[in-house]
Amino acid sequence: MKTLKLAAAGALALSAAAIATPAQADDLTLCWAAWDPANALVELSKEFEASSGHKMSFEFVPWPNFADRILNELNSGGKLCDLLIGDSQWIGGGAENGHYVKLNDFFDKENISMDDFAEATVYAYSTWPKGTPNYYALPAMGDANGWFYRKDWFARDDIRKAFKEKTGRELGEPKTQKELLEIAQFFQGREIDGKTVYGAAIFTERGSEGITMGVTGALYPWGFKYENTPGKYDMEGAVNSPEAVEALEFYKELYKTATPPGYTNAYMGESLDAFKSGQVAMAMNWFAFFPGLYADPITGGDKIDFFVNPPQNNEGSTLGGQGISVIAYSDKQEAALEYIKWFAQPDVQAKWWGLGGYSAHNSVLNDPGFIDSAPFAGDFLLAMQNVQDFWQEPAYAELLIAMQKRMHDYIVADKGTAKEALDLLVADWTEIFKEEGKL
Amino acid sequence: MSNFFNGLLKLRRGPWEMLATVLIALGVFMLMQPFVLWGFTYSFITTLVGTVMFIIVSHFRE
Amino acid sequence: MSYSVTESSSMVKWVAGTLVILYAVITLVPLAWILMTGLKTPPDSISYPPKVLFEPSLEGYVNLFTTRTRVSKETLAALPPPTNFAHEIVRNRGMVIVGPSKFGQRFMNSVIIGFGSTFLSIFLGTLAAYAFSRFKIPMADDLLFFILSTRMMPPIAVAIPIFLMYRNLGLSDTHLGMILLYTAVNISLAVWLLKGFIDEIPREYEEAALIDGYTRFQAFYKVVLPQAATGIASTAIFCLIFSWNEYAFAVLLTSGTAQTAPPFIPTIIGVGGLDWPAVAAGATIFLIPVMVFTIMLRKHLLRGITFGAVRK
Amino acid sequence: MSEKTVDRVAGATPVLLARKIKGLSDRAIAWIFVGPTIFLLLAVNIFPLIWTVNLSFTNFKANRINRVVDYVGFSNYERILNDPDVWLSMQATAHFLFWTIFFQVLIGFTLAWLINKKFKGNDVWTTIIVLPMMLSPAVVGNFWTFLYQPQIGLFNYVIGFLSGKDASSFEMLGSVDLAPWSIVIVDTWMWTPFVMLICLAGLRSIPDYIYEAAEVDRASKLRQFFTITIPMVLPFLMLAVLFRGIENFKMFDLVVQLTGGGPGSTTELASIHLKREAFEKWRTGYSSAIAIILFVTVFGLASIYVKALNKVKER
Repeated sequence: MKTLKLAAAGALALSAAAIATPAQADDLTLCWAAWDPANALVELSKEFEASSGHKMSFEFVPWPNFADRILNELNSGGKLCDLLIGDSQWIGGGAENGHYVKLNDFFDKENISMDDFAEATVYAYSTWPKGTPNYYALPAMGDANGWFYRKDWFARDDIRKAFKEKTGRELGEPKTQKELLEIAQFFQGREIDGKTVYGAAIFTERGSEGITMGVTGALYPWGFKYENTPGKYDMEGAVNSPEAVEALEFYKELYKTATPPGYTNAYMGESLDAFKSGQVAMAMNWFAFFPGLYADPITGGDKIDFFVNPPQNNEGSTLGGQGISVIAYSDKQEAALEYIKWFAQPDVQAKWWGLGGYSAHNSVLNDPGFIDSAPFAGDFLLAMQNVQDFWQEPAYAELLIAMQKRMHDYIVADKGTAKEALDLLVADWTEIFKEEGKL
Repeated sequence: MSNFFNGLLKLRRGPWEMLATVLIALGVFMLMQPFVLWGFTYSFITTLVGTVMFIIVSHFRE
Repeated sequence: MSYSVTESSSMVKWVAGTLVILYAVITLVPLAWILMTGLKTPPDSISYPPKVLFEPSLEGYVNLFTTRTRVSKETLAALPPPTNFAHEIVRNRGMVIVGPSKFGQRFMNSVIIGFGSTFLSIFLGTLAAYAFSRFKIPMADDLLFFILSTRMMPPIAVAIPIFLMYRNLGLSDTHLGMILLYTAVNISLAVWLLKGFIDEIPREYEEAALIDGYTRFQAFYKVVLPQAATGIASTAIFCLIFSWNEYAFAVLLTSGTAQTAPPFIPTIIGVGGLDWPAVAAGATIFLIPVMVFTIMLRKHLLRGITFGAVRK
Repeated sequence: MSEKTVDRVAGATPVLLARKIKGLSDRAIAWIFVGPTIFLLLAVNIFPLIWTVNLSFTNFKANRINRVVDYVGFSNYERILNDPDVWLSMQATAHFLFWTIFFQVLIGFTLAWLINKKFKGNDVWTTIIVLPMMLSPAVVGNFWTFLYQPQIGLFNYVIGFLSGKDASSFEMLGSVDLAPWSIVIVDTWMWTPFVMLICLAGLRSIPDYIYEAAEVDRASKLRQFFTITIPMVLPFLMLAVLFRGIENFKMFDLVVQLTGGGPGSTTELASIHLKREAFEKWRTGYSSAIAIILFVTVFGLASIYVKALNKVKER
């Protein structure tokens, strides 16, 4: 009898212990895209594993499939990810459909202030509805689309001379989009060291978001706006403005006259490949890749330099980057929040930047040594001052697919004119917002 | 040919199945032809009628 | 000397043989290229003109099974000497192995889901086929057509409600969910094929057994099953190949835990862009079992692809 | 039947089971055997299908669980059947269907006819030719994108070598004119063996005596080919064409891996369009209606297919 009681008490105590100990070791899964910064995060997270006792697992999905697979996972209520570093545009859907845990109370409790993070990143990665103090993510990775070029080629006397003869200008980092085109066209088909090289590697990918991210790099500097009045969804005359048409025609010309052959479906990977294999003089890509590019043994070091997306009518860069969110379907939210708390610490953020991640923490960005800490650090700060993002609406996926189709149809598949493409886009978007009940 | 109509009248399987098959084929053609949008619009109903007809008439006597 | 009008002259045979062999060789080139690319180094794999002769390397296979990270020259120099060839290959690229890749897990998923669904479809399919073959079932033809028609459904069309259903039942991204789904798709083939095989077993055997006092069940598993063993085996291989190769459901209904290899292999990435030797290595490992099965099945191939309608 | 044997057998089976089984009529056994299969198909195929029909009349979106769902009648169908984008995807499907079937029948039949000359070792080569069709379309399709690379791909190199053009002067997957053909080439490579096998079965089903009789009548070889070979193989060919038609009408994996529907929307086949609507735009109601349209079409073709199957079976 006594033993039975004892056993019962023991069982009770055991179950109580299981419930009452929040500090039990969990196995957390963090989902992100498979790219250089993700590897840096694995490295960084080892410290968290050591200090908290939780074990970190990672699910990194290649970029072309990232949105497809993770959004599918979220929409099916899956429990694969406890933490997600989700793309900036997903925040609307993540918040409204209840995929992400709202973090306000947690931030208040743990004294994490959003004022400690760069304003543009908080706006873009954390808030929904846009600009309100409702936070669904912590800025994890600041990013924008920028450019890099072959500094060694730009410095060669024979090339400089030929450029001067052709254009009457000195060869250097382009100050406007049109200069960029001119330089790209100059390099297109040129023989350098017995190899034919091409102008620029740009984004033309059809399947996910590639061509949209590329073409907005031209649209924003021309003054493209999504709406005439912010929040009104009145796109007629904004999306298809004469400036937008000009920018689109510009991007098509860049694609047709200054990219390597077979460059019909290229995104980050292809751009990196083209540059690293010495095929192109310039390339666009996300700042996230710049540490890796700079470290490249063949085309990195003193052979490479970086510049921010050149202005035309005004400054403007396409926003990349992500915030880190806790998934509402996870059973291990407590542990996941612990991770975010740890990640938000200034010294962890400093290490994050050191390992090749782009911290959005003011203590890192405002550090006097920041600009000199990497050859692209200054450009990064500059870019982040004038970033714009695509729609972050819950219907973002539909909006994006429509844009992908219209842009690829016009730029790569030669269908219709720039004006027609943008008109069709306005029609597509209007229909989507009507379905959403926002128009 | 008169055999065909005779078969139709007497609810025999052969000719009716033939008719349903033709309807389905026509519907599929209308669905995918590049000539008139009108054909595309009415393709589904044609295929549907053909398919339903096929299911029914396959129970007729030989 | 006997003369036959259907026997061709040796000249005709020679020409026909040459043409067929020529086609076979051309058709094999892409497959051979997969095999070869798996054994190239990444720079060799993307060289122009394409390299036919090259120094074989296991880098693709090493990359397939590991995740690696780039480290600085100093760190690399400070490391102890590599313990095996894999470490050596990776270090020569200025990287170190940090762990296994997801490929092993995805491959195991393919095995689990493939064999699980095959077993289930054969089990259910044999029972149903036996019943259709031996008993009078009302509207048997309609039922058989219904069973076959489920096989014809476009997977994407079915995937929408299944996605919703699985979400509600908590079956998304689970092995059980995928096994049930593949079983449902395979069972039509299993029933049709097995019915054909069982039809060929003379009824007299069972009738004799029944007279001997066997029950129906006993007659079924002691007499019919052994006779149908070859048919069941080849049907099983057909079911396995289908689940093995299936892509649409896998890509739409799974994301991590239960994802099979076909959606995974095309996403193996290297330093930038696709790591072609690793992709080819994965493809090789994945395709070879099916090639072996195809050769084993060659006598039943036609039967399998026509739902048992064409025997020869 | 002597009572002894029954007892003996009953003794050999567990008592409860034996009692149950003895009491079962053949009819009951039949239903027990067929039941699980029918149940599984009802649960995983028919129930979802009915659900799809229901969804196709709504404006439901699977990624917006909190939103109110309205019944919208036939308006999804109306929109689809008047949407030029859907129509274009159907035309892309038609192009793919027509040319794949054309080449596969042409090459497949020729191969079967050659193999039927029964040269030495023909069965070994037949097995080798069959290999591509048994492999995973997604994995193989993905690898073909490598072969089609303009600068490094084997396909471009070989074509460039044979035609004397620069290998990087054309882009199979990237150019609007060539992309529809690039998917036709891969599908033909993969599935010609299928048509070949079925044609071969057809050719082998022709009894020798028919040719012998024709020989007696002094019919020429050419005449024999058109009056005996072709008509006798035709039912088999029909079977192959219908089956390839159904399969390619719902083609997804191979083409998704090859072109992903691009460039622009030139190779966006019906299934790919459906996948975009359903799993990228998450318009569940609207895409359910597309699914039903595709399903009815396939179902109609399948009915004809089964009829053809039975006809061939009778041979």
